[in-house]
Amino acid sequence: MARILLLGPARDAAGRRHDELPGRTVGEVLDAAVARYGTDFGAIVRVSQIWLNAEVVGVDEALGPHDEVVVLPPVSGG
Amino acid sequence: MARILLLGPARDAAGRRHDELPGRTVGEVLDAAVARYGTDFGAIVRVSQIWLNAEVVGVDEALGPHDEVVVLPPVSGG
Amino acid sequence: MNPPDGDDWISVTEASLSAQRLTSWASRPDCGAVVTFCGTARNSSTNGRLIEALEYDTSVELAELRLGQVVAVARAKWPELVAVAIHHRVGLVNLGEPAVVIVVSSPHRQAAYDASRFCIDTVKSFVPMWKREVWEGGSAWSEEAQDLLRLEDL
Amino acid sequence: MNPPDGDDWISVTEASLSAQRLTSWASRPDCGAVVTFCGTARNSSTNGRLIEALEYDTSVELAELRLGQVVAVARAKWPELVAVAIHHRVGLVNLGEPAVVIVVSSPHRQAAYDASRFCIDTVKSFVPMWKREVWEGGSAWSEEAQDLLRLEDL
Repeated sequence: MARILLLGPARDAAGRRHDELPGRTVGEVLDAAVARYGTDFGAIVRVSQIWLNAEVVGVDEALGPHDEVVVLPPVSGG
Repeated sequence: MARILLLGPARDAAGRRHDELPGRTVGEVLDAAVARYGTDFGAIVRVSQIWLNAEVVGVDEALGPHDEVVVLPPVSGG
Repeated sequence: MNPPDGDDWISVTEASLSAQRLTSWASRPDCGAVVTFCGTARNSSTNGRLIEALEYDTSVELAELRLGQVVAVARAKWPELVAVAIHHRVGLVNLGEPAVVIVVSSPHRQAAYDASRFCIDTVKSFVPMWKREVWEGGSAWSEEAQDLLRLEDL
Repeated sequence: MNPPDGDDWISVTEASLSAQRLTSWASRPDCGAVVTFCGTARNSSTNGRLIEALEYDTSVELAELRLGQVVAVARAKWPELVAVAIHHRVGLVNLGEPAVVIVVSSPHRQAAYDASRFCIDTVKSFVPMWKREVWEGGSAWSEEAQDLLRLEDL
């Protein structure tokens, strides 16, 4: 199981901010998230940046036991 | 007699801020000022802007009874 | 919240921001210029509704990490900068209140102005932060969203 | 000194300046940006001496007249400006204290930054104001002097 952190619009679409999901790579965790939260969430993931902890990563990145996948939609702060 | 207002370095060189001097034009008043305050003051007048009240004028400008000639050296504020 | 030991002051907080406190902190005898930017909650929106407040969402840890990177890049671009502070609120911000305050001091004003603009532009495109517009009876995420830049894009 | 009825606030004064008061005054619900510039008395000089204070000389009446013209030209160049304040001290200013404070607010930040820079650049070249550097045992006019611009040059 891997931890996932959902920010801004991704949090809204998922109905939660944190979760634990199965997957050995970033892509597998995201696929599990879309299966759990639905297609609106999937649309946000497609335009989002994905971080592993505090680093931008691709979907093939393998996960360690303490890693957190972060879903960051386009930003609107400041 | 016309009033004269001396600002910044012009005030220092003249040793005063206000004075009354003879002259029917701006140029005549400035000539009287240089005669009274000396050549250091004259050097400052040559690089200064001259206003009549709050307007930039040339030396030929005639003076009315309530006019004030202002000597404004290059500025260094802010 | 106390000032840091160094010349960078980063904070992401639910508390009200004090531009005055940051401006005083950044004013030093070797600085001729202190530029303070307040990004304040504004009563117009991207969808035409009458906004009553703004609400900001982020991960405080990730946002502070990236704000620190913004300051580091600004210092590399403008080495004469003296003090740099970026404080950003999270949670509800009432209209007219600052949501972000950026203060930059330097010996001469050109670097302070340029770095201040760089910091706010970069906060808006590089720092994970989302703005929700709140009106009577509803709310929605701002439609002004930009793609999140990478460090190498700055 | 009380705020004016309108959205321009000009002052040339011997009293300490409050950037905080001007920033609060300029923060309005229709403004997303408030840019505050403090030009502070700095401990280096044009002649290498250890500066202890700065002293500003002007005609208050003429300086306020021209500051008003600076604001009018800024408003013509950036019509979206909301509040604009320029306060300048005369007399002795201690190191680290602001000698000039400029606050500009507008719906979007570009106009506020651009107008703020225009105002301080123009204060330094268009407004009658002279700076004397004061050190232990002496003083001299700043050597940074510029020719005074005319209104039609702005």
